[in-house]
Amino acid sequence: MKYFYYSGCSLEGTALEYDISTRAVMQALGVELIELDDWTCCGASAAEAVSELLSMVLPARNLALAARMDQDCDFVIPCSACYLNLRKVDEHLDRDEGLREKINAVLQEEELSYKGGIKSRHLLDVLATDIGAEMIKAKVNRKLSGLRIAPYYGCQALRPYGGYDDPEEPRCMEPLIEALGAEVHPWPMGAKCCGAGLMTTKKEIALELTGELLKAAKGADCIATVCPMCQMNLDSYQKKVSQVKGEDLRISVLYLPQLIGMAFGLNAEALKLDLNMAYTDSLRTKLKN
Amino acid sequence: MSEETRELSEGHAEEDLMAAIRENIKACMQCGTCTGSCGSAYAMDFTPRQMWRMVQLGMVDEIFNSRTFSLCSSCYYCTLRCPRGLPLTESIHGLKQLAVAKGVAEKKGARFYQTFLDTVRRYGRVREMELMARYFIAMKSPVLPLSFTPLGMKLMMKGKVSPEMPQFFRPGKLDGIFRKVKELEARS
Amino acid sequence: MRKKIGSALVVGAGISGIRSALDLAELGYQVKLIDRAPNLGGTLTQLDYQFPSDHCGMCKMLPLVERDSSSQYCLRKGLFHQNIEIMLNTELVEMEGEPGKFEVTLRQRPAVVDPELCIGCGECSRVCPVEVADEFNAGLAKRKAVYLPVPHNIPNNYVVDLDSCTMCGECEKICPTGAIDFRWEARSQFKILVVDDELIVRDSLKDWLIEEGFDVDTAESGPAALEKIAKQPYHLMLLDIKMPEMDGVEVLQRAKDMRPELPVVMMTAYATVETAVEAMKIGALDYLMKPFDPDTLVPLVVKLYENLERAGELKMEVGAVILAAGFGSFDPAGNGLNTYGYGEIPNVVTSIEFERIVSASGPSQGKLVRPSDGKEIRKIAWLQCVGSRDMHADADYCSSICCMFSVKEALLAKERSNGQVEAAIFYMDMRTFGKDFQRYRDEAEKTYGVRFQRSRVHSVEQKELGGDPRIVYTDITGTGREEIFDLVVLAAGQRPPAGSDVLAETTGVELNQWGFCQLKPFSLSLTSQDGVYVAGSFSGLRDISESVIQASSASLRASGLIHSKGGGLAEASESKVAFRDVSREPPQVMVALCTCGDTFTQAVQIKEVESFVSNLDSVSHVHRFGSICTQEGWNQLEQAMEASGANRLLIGSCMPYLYTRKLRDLGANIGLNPALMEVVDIRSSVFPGNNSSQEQASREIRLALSMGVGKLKGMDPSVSTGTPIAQKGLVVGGGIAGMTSALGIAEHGFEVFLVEKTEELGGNLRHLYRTLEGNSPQELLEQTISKVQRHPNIHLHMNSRVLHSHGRVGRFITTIEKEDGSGETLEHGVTILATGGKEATTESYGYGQSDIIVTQHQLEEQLHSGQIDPAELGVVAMIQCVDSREEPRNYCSRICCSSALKNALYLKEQNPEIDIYILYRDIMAYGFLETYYTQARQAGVIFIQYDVDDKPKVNIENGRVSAAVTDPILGREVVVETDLLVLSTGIAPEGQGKLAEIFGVETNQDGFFQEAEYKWRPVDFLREGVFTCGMSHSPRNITESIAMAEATAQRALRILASERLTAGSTVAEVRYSLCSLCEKCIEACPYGARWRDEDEEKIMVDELSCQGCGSCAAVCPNSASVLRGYRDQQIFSVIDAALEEIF
Amino acid sequence: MATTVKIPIKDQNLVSSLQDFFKAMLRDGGINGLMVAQHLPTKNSVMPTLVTDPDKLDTADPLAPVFPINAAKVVSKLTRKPLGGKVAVVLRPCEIRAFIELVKLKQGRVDDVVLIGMDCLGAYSNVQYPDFAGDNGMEATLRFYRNIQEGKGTACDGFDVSPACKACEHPIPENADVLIGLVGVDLKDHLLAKANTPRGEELLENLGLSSTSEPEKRGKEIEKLVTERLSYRDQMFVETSEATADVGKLVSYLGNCVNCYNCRVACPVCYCKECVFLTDVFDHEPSQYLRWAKRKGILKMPTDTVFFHLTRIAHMSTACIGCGQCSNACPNNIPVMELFRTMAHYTQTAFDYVAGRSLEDDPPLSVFREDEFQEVVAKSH
Repeated sequence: MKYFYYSGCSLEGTALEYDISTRAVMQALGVELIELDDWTCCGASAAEAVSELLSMVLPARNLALAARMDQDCDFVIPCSACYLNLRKVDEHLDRDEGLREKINAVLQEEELSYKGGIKSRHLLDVLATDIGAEMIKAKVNRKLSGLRIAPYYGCQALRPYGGYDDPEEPRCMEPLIEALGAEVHPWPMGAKCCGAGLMTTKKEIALELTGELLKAAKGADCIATVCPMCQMNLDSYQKKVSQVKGEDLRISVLYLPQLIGMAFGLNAEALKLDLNMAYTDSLRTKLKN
Repeated sequence: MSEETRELSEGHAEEDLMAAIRENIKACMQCGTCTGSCGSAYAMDFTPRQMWRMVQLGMVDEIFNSRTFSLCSSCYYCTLRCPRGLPLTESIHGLKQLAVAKGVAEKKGARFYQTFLDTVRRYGRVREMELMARYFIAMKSPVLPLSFTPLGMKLMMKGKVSPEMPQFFRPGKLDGIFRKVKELEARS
Repeated sequence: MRKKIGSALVVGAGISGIRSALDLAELGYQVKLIDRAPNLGGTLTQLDYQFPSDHCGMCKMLPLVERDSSSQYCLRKGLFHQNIEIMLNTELVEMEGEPGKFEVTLRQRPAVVDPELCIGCGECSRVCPVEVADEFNAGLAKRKAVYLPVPHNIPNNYVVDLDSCTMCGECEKICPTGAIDFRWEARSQFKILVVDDELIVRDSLKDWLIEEGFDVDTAESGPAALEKIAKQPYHLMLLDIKMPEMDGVEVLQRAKDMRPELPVVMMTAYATVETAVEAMKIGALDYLMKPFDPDTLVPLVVKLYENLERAGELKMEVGAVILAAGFGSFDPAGNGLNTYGYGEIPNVVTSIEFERIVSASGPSQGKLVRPSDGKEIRKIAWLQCVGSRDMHADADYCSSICCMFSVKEALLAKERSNGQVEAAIFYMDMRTFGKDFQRYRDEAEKTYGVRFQRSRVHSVEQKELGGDPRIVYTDITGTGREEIFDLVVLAAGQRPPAGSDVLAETTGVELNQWGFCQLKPFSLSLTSQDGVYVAGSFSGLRDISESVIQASSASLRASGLIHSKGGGLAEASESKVAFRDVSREPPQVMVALCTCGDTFTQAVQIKEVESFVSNLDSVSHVHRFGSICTQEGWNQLEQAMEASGANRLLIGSCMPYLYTRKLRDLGANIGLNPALMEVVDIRSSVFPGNNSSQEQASREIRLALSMGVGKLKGMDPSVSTGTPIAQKGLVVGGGIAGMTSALGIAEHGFEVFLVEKTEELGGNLRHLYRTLEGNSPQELLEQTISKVQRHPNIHLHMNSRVLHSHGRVGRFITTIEKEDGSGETLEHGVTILATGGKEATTESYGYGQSDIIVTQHQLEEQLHSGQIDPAELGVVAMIQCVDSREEPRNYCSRICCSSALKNALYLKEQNPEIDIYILYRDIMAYGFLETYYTQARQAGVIFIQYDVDDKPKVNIENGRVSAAVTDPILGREVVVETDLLVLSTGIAPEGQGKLAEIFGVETNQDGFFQEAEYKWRPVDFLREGVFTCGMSHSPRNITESIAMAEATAQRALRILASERLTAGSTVAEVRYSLCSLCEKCIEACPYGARWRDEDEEKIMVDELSCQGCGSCAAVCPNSASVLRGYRDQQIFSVIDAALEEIF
Repeated sequence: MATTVKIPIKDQNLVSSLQDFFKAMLRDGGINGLMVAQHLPTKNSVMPTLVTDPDKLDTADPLAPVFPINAAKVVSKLTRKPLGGKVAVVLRPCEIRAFIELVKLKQGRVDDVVLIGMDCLGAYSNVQYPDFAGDNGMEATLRFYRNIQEGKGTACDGFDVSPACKACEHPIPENADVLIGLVGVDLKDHLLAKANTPRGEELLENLGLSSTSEPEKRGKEIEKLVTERLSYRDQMFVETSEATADVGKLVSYLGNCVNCYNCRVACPVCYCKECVFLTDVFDHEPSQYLRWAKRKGILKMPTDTVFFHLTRIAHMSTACIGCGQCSNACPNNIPVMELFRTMAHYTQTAFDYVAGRSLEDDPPLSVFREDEFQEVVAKSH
């Protein structure tokens, strides 16, 4: 198995541990990740707020880079926003011939072109569908027994482009969590919104949404995430949210690959657990035992 | 903020964009599913359904006086659930674009987007710390950075952001692409 | 009665199929009625209550004349008609030939349980180890693999569901009558060739299959296998894919060349699944996945065997085919977007499941408790448009029936709980477009307190996991709300029936974009394939009333085809069987006891029973027969009866209902009226599990027999001769409905008088120029008029009106008057009233005060005449429901929304720059009309909903017209300055009252004709022989009027087709010497079959209208009114016989 | 407003004053005949008479406390078909109510009659009345009313009105065209005549009587009277229910029945031309009797006695107006009225029906309401 790997900007910065743990876990699973040296930002949510065409061109440029490499494989993308943007290109190309021409006219600036056809897949999709719980279970050598994990999917990993799971009631993370020897914290919030970029622009709303999530996660030892934006909203504002909600809502929030890595027996350094903002002592203790 | 990015957003023919949005949501039957699905609806002055109605009835001024579209977190629930299959989140983005173009977008949001894209244009990728710094400068607000200080400090302590600004590429990495986009959009 | 040749196939035995089959059978055609399911009745078997009566009433479809040819009990329990042969578990697999002469191939799934032998004791089900979800209870309960498909069927025999059966054989062992037969011995004739290169696979498969009784041969390679195949035929080949030398796919190809009919099943490992799928494309039947496990492999092979060998195939010739395949239901969990948590969240159910919850035959015996935890239900939400009007579910259509279905369910819940349940219906548009629907809805809201919440609910959540369902929704003002319910009912929309694509391919009919049967313009029954007609929801979901109409429309078309091909009604009369007149003989009863092999004699003291019976009064002969259910036994019985000279026959056996048809034949053979024969059940007393002692069983049997004798002894033996029929029809009204009716009758060779009051045919259709679907009404009109005018059987009476009519079904005498005052008297056997309706006029919204305020009708006229030029219009506003859907005209006119959509779309097409505003209450874009509503919005028409308590206000100033309306979404007033204001005033009745008086029929409170029964007899009047169609019955569009007209013609033909009509053997009569003329019986008669003859001073009974219900006999204090076959003396004898054994 | 007039009482003689009134009515009331009860020349019998000559009213006495038959039956005979004239009929409330039931059963028509009803204080039984009346019936009538006016009630000289009358809660003929009022009226001075219908007004308008209004105390006295009767009635219901509580008790309650069918003949609402019990339906085979006897070894003869009464209850209890003629007619003193009234009370209550109240009320069994008696017609399959 091999994939083009698009880490995206966040994974070079605030979500470094997501990047490193993803690579570590993929390596452990024998999955080859093909890097694109010249990749650029997908436009995040900013491009679409400014220019429709730009919001297509920025991700298309990366697809074009991959297309140039002439390898028969899909993209795997850990960041949900990047995933959405890359995938959007193909979804639109199929429907809109005019757009295809425009995009290519712009890409021509860099002597690139993209005709479509490279599948952009979310890391979660690849883990759940291609690799699967069986294969993961086979690599587990340090079961996360007694751990109760709340699977958090967020929005853009599921919507509007899903296909690999129910966009309202996603379940695909559950067999993976169980494969690690952990227990699934049943909650109805897996697909709810964390507030995303509103944390920057409309903080009070984002805090409200995050608060609801953290409240529902009570009883779990840890929330598993698959998106740097979700991770940041969930782990970095816990103090503030606790103040707003008037209760202690602190809880560990880890990237799913970090949890998988732990069960694979990878050490904390390999998974950059030290970079996590919310990796509570109680979880640490629990894991030690 | 660079002039180039600003021009980029002004390159649109505003009416075309508004017409496109109206076209998008023409088939709306006012069922209210979007509003019911929206996590931010409670904080909006007009609900999404009301806003689509206003689009239908051409109440442009009221739309851009409202803060409704700026509260969208792009969770795509409304798009997913709209029984008519209308591209609602996309249409919200359209309204955001229009607001930026009209210069009526709430300062905070619009500036953020433009700053962000400016970074992308220059460096190809985004470094959050640099972005923040540029954003605060663009907002010309001495107070705003303070509300992010705790996070910044935390991040810095974790070594996730460094005060230095490593250069991935030469500055002006995506100038060509941005220029071309602007050119094409002006034409349409 | 005339004997007709010709036969038809009806596919699907739901309401529509049964209606079509009965229609054709009543005309004398032989009908084959098939259904894929193991039971009759389709969806209706699951529904106990129909709105608006909240009762069932299905039996009202049964024949009203010539009743003896059909069963007369509950139709949900079963159906018998002498001209209908029912085949269940059967599918149409092939159709060849041409209209009028199709050769069809029917495949019946194997019946493991012989229905002739099954006595319904249930032992098999008791021992069956398999438990699966019960479809009848919509999965809310469990059933076994051998089970009763519908608990209330008669006869009710068990069936084996081979898909879940493990073939353990326990049921076969326990069955007391040997009705269950897996026919193991036949397996030895079934040769299986196992081809695999691995010895271990070959050997183990061989062992397993031989153990199951099959004949197994093996081959170790492809070439070896081919050699064997060349030598001798096999019934099945199990073929490995991966073999050296020659792989399975190649073997398959070659084998198929040699023996194309050989069924092949591929055996594959995981890696080669794709190859296996490929193999299926080139002719493999199926594939099996390695590694094998005997527990899964063996049943698979057995199932294949059952389907291959035991499925009976029947080829037959039919003149026409009616597809009544019904509908499927949207699976809320099935499309990957399970927003309602169906199947995930407990207590989220579908409408059908709810129907089972409230059903007395359902899992909770009708108690209003939750299936998940038995908790009492106190608060219910109905969510409308689940899988309808939803692009995500690929459904840009409305499912038409769910609105009323939910209202009905809400009322049922209210009733079941004495009003304690809180019922809320969440909807977008409440589509109350049918006759009386609006009042039903209003009553639900005002009288019973059902809450109507205009809001589309996007999803159902749980309060906590496993908790009560929670609904988050936005009310009309935009306020977000949250409510917890005990139960959420999803009004799941329609889908095409399962297998519809295959059926369409087999029969060559086209499907529409959503997979429903595509109809021809202006018809509800013509498909793209001549000779194949559609009835019921296969062409889009319909309520019962419309399905019944459509089914009759289909049967008229089918009959018309068969008739035109020379089958039909023109054949010579067949003399009716003359029964021996035994009225002067004393009753002599022959009692025939079936001993069911030996089982019966072992269980009771048969001698003692015999001697008891022979001592009964009037019993002349007693005979024992081994098994009269066999042909041989029956022949013996027939001979014995003939030899005995007895004039009554009592059979003691099992399953009395099985004998209806046999008794008729017996009667014909020996010339004895079958009414003088009776079958009583003497078998259930000795069923296994009944645990009754021999003495007790004997007593019960004596009781049954002596009651039977008692009844027979008092039976009136006189034979009815029938009433002569005037074989002509009268149609009043020359609009499209009247003309269609007249043509329907005329084309079957009968004369029709068509009376039209104006000088022109065509009625309202003359002023319609377009339909929403883009068809041309004028073309239709021209063609129809030309056919009517040219038809030799149609006698036109233009400028004429009906003055007077008397007489009754079979013979009416009607006087008509021409414009010049001259009169004419017409004699006819049936009457069809099709006088139409008219656009209502109004004084609302400034109508009449400005030239630019027009009705929809005027708009269409003026667009046609050029008086209105779309190019000159800037803004157009339309107001719907003008004076409608509120008292006094509290009904929906059904066509106004489509008219508005039609005219709006036309205006937009002519001039896209026009701003069009449609102010509406609920858009009645039912069925596939929804897509035009979508189109109108896409075209930019703006729809603004208004409330009846806050109607739009029209302002006229200086020739300018504006309409102000509160937009409920923005909560503020929107003022539309308009160049044209169009009012949808709806349809009003036109002169029905006078005609109703003349023909002795009823009108409803709105002045439209009142049908006998909205759902089951939608085109009949209570008065037999008078029918109604078109807008004189209720507002409806052209196509719907035509279908209804066809249905009336069908109903009329049923009467006209015979020279004489015979009443049933069970009819009421009056003993005049006792009658005090109190007329209670007239009031009591539900069929209007009685009247007082003032000249004779007698109460008269119309034998053809009388349905033998006995209400008159019950209400008559001194038995002056009696029911033939149920005289007091008879009943006394029966009671005496019963008491004799009990006390 | 209804016309109310005074019928003056001369010489303190109620009976002769009424006779004058009837004579005037027959002369000037626009009617062709008058049906009223009269003392017949035969000793002590009071029977309805159809009078066309005003001079033949000298023994008319509708107030006599006796009614040997319920006159509804004869009014029905008069009105089954067009009569060829208009007749006023003077009836007791129970007779009017019976007649209304018969009209509903198409056994009579109201077109040709004017119903004149009298406040009814009850009647003695057919057996007792001759003893009470002695030689002078009309004098006896005056005695009866004097007794009442003196506050001594209806019991007089050791006789009292029948149980049916004591239990009758309908003493006032509210549904008559013309009502002749006694209760709460100053009988020393006048009687009340009130026209309730146009037809009644027509009758009264030419008689030159002075108009008046109902005295205030009339309402109260009626209420008092009805209350007394209701309490008697309800006590009767309790006792009868107890006495017939099971099959055994019922059999002994009716034990003396000899199948004479007098009760049926006397019953005004039993309208069948021929009773089913006289038809071939009950013409049992002789051998049947033996079989019945065999069942328990003993068979009471005649058979079908209880069955007869039950059948009559089934047929007629919804129409029973409680006149008590059945008991009056019974030769063996079976309390038939008590049984019928009790059963009728239950059936009529069940259907929310009051027999004889109004022509507007449809008889219960001619109306089918889908929602009634759910406990009986429960929707199960």
